[in-house]
Amino acid sequence: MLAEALLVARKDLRVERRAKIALGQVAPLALLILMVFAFALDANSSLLERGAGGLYWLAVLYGGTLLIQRSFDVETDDGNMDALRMSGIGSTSLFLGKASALFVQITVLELILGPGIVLLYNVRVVDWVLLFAAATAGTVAFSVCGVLWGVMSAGLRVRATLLPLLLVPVLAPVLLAGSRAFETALGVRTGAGWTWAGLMFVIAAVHTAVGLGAFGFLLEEG
Amino acid sequence: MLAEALLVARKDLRVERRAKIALGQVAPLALLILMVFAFALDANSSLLERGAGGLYWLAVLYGGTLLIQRSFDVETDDGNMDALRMSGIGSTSLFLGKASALFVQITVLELILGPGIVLLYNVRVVDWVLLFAAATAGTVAFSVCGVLWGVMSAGLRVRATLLPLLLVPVLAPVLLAGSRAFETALGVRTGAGWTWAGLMFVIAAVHTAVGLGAFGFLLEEG
Amino acid sequence: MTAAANSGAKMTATPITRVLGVSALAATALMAVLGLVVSPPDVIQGEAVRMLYIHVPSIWIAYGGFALTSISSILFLRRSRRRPDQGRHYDRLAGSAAEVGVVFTAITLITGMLWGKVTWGTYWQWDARLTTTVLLFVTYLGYLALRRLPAEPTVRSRRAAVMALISFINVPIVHYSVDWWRTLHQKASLSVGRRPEITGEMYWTLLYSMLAVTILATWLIIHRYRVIRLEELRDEEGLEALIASRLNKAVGSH
Amino acid sequence: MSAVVEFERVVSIAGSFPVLTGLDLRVEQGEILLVRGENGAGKTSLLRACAGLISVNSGNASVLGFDMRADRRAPRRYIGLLGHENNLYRDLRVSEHVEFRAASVGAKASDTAAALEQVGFPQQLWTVPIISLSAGQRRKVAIASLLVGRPQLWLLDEPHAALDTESRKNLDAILKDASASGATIIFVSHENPTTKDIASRVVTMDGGRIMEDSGAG
Amino acid sequence: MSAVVEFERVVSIAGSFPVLTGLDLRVEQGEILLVRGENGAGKTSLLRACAGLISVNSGNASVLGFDMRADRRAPRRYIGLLGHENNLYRDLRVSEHVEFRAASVGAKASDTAAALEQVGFPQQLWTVPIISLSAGQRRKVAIASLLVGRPQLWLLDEPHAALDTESRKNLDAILKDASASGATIIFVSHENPTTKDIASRVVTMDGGRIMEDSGAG
Ligand code: HEM
Ligand SMILES: Nc1ncnc2c1ncn2[C@@H]1O[C@H](COP(=O)(O)OP(=O)(O)OP(=O)(O)O)[C@@H](O)[C@H]1O
Ligand SMILES: Nc1ncnc2c1ncn2[C@@H]1O[C@H](COP(=O)(O)OP(=O)(O)OP(=O)(O)O)[C@@H](O)[C@H]1O
Ligand SMILES: [Mg+2]
Ligand SMILES: [Mg+2]
Repeated sequence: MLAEALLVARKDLRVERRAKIALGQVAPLALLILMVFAFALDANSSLLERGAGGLYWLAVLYGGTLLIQRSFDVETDDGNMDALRMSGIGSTSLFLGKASALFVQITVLELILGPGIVLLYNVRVVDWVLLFAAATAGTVAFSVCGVLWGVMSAGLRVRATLLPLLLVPVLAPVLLAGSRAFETALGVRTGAGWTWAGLMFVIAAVHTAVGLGAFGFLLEEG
Repeated sequence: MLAEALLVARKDLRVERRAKIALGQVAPLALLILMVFAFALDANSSLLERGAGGLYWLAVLYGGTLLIQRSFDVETDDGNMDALRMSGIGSTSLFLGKASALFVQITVLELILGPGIVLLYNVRVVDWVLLFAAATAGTVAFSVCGVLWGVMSAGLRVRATLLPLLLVPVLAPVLLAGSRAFETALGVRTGAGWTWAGLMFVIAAVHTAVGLGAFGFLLEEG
Repeated sequence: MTAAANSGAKMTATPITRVLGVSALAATALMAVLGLVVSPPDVIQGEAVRMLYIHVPSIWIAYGGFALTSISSILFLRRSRRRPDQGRHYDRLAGSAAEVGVVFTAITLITGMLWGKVTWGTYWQWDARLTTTVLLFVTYLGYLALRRLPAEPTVRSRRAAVMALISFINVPIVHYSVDWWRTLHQKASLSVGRRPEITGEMYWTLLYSMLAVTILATWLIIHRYRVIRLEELRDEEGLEALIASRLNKAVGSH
Repeated sequence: MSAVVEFERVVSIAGSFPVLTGLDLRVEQGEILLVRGENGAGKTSLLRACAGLISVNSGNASVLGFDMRADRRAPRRYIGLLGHENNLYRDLRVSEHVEFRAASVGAKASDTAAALEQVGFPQQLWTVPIISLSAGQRRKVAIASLLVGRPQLWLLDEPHAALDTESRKNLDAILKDASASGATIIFVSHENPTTKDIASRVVTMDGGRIMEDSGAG
Repeated sequence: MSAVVEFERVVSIAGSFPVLTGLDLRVEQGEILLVRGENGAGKTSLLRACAGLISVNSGNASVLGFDMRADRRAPRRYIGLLGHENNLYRDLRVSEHVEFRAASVGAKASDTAAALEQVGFPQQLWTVPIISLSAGQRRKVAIASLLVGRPQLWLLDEPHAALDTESRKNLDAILKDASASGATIIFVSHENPTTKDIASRVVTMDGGRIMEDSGAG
């Protein structure tokens, strides 16, 4: 099962590498988003500094949604979903495989966004452990939910808009918790950072459980 | 020429209606985006109120990109772009037609976002004329740039990520100007609102001119 | 086929639902009288408290609707596991209950916002109760969007059922949000343990509104169910005709 | 129950349209069954029902001994399906793609080369991204992707489409081979005179069921 | 310069691959030219070069009297192209789609019904969304979408693929008709015995150029 999951993850990452996505496009896009926020929120005010934690997660949400979209565009293209259904790969492996590939890609995205935020918005990290814990939990939650809702909207028309519509309400609490945790980690708010990070872990765990249970079921057609 | 443009616009809007897009999906999505911003920026701080103008344009940018994406997904699907190239429809009509269809859709999006911002972010409009002028100029700029860069990325792989990558830098100035103009219109900033709105009109005009000139050229492949 | 069509035409209004409809109307009217005239203004909130009699029952009905959606979804999933053509009535029920739930959530949101304008001075506060309520609202809007997409009915129903189950998590969160987070939103004025400001009339009016809205919602759900069913029946009648015409044509040509 | 495919009065509904309207079919091991019929007759739907990709709404259906109404996913890994589409990851290179398909059905990655050679796919194109292949070349990659899995039941929807004359002959030989070593083949084709030769039996569909059957070959 | 297509030593490069390698071809008005050749020979590329969809890197090319190196868009509206893909808007209904295509080449919307009837598309499916059609039915919609434009030059890439026996005959009749009323037809097919009949001339491609030519019919 793990071998199969690895197979799927490797395939996904290879497709992305060939298409030169993560580094070539999503990374510059992420930086762009940071700049756009600066434009929207009037760069010279203190808004940016105080909102940095939230803007980080907004940018991850945006970039992550694109990566998730892409991950399922590849599968629905040319009827590939059929081949996936017909292959011997178990649905658990498929779920874990696609989620891990997304995890890797979203991590790359965050590795670019993080320093970007620090440099562009002029913030200082005061609690590295909290920062990493929250980032990890958030990334897991994003990948897992991404696969779950990606397959939910796969093969349906108008996925370009349907996927965000379904995904964002589920990820909104992650974004909220992540923003508050980051604000604590960045020192612009005192207090319950770890509670928020803990909430993120709970959300990630719940969605993983739901995903493992329901993925095979959702994969089926008619 | 106008008849042809109308033909294209009608076709686009009909496809969207059949796929039940605009109201069923983009509208709730717009609402969601507003919520997500509130989450990210810690709702009870004054960030939201002061940033409302910018957040409006960020939301339009996001929703608009999805609509633009969709508008060209339809064209690249099943090699449709070839048929478009081969048809007798002049590239000017094609450009104007697709841009008008987008204009209508983005307007619908804004008509939902606008009251949403007013209610949720607790802002008051102090200059309606400026608001409408800026909104109109921005919508034109978004539709026009959308078609221009949509066709630029059409038929290329990984459009899901390429389109925003190309589009966002071009629209960033519109977003910047729109945010400042709206801040004036919403009374959180005094001053150069009309200058910014004027800039938006200039940008819209420039891109329309470029689009009319270059669209036929960009439509071509190999 | 005409018989089916006739019974179909009747089906949105059987005697029982007509009675239900009339009583919903009467109950709502009485509720208005009780709420607007009989019950006294609140000591603190004044006349605005009358909003309470729609605001609170609506959300409870919405909770009920979403619960019904979840239960029907579970039943649908169990039934359709072996036989994809079975359990369609559970799917229809899930859909109609969610629609009614969304409508009543919207009513709570609207009354809440009006009330907020009166008592807090703004339509909206980013308070945990309010925020979770609107999140609940959009989540179920997404659910309805998924249901409305043009797709294979079995695929769509199954995905919608899974989504309904996941979405229900939001309901307890909305309910307990006032306990979990410090909120602006009222909980003291009406919490079960102590209710100093609530008088007997207010209490009974609230209970009565509850009943009236329940009747109204039941009637709406039954109606929506039947409309959806009629839509499907229309398809199915077409289906029988199609099978027949497919075979006729096929046999005829050989 | 030795039949590979056993369908009795199978009804299958897509949307609100009956794509199969009470179809009876029994296919024994080793047969090469040609399914004919006009456009919209339900041929693709039949293949998809055999693969368990569309549900059977009434009637009895078993494939490779598995009851399709109980668990339609069970027989899938013994089945190779080639639809109208090629199911290719366009961004991958040819060999990468076939290797992935091989690994995902549990075959050895080393079978890739053998399969690509067998379908006559030119070696200099093995490292080319699939997106730059011609229509026929893609079809060959798709066939090779099936071949690596050594399926017991082949379901082929117009497998000859887009292939050149030589590749068609080659494909026919592959199918004959597979059938000789015990696999069962059901394929759809509109090209009557040419493709009838390799079929051991021909059925004609119309209106979602089988109207003519040449009988076991 | 009365030839409809006149290619001289045409070289065309896609990516870094020469898809046409010095191709010579002259097609006169009213001809029905069958282009054969193995997979990857460059047939699709030839058709796309005729339509002006890929650029000519060297050599001389003129189509319908227009110089393709000067303005390759000029002849397009007199050309009907049917590629491997069908170019259909899947969310539209059949009649809506054909009407749009008709309007977009300046034909009357009322020609829609005639075209759909001519290709033998069943009337009860006219209001069905294209996404629920079978492969062959889609192909027919694509052909009808061409037909409404009454092109002077038809470029057809395996037009028979996915069509059933009767529709093939029907298509052949349509092509004969069109050619009789002055249109020129270039089509690709791998089904030699059947399709050779309607061709007035057959050329064989290999490696991006024409290797055999049966001569003017
Ligand atoms: C848009 C704004 C509002 C929303 C979305 C909202 C939402 C809700 C919800 C979901 C409940 C039901 C809680 C439960 O029992 O699970 C509720 C109850 C209630 N709301 Fe609101 N509300 C809003 C504004 C207000 C305002 C402005 C007031 C009055 C100042 C108010 C007073 C109450 C009261 C008294 C209850 C009953 C509390 C209880 O018995 O637990 N609400 N509201
Ligand atoms: N979701 C759907 N809704 C309505 N009709 C459908 C749907 N799916 C398929 N059909 C109809 O079912 C019929 C059978 O389709 P199928 O694809 O099985 O035909 P086929 O025999 O493979 O045809 P072809 O030779 O053209 O490939 C077609 O008439 C098609 O229009
Ligand atoms: N962008 C590209 N990069 C590299 N090679 C390409 C590219 N486009 C096409 N080719 C190659 O050009 C050759 C000719 O392709 P073309 O599609 O014209 O062939 P064809 O004769 O239509 O084949 P088929 O019968 O399979 O449809 C193929 O070998 C293909 O691999
Ligand atoms: Mg078919
Ligand atoms: Mg070709």
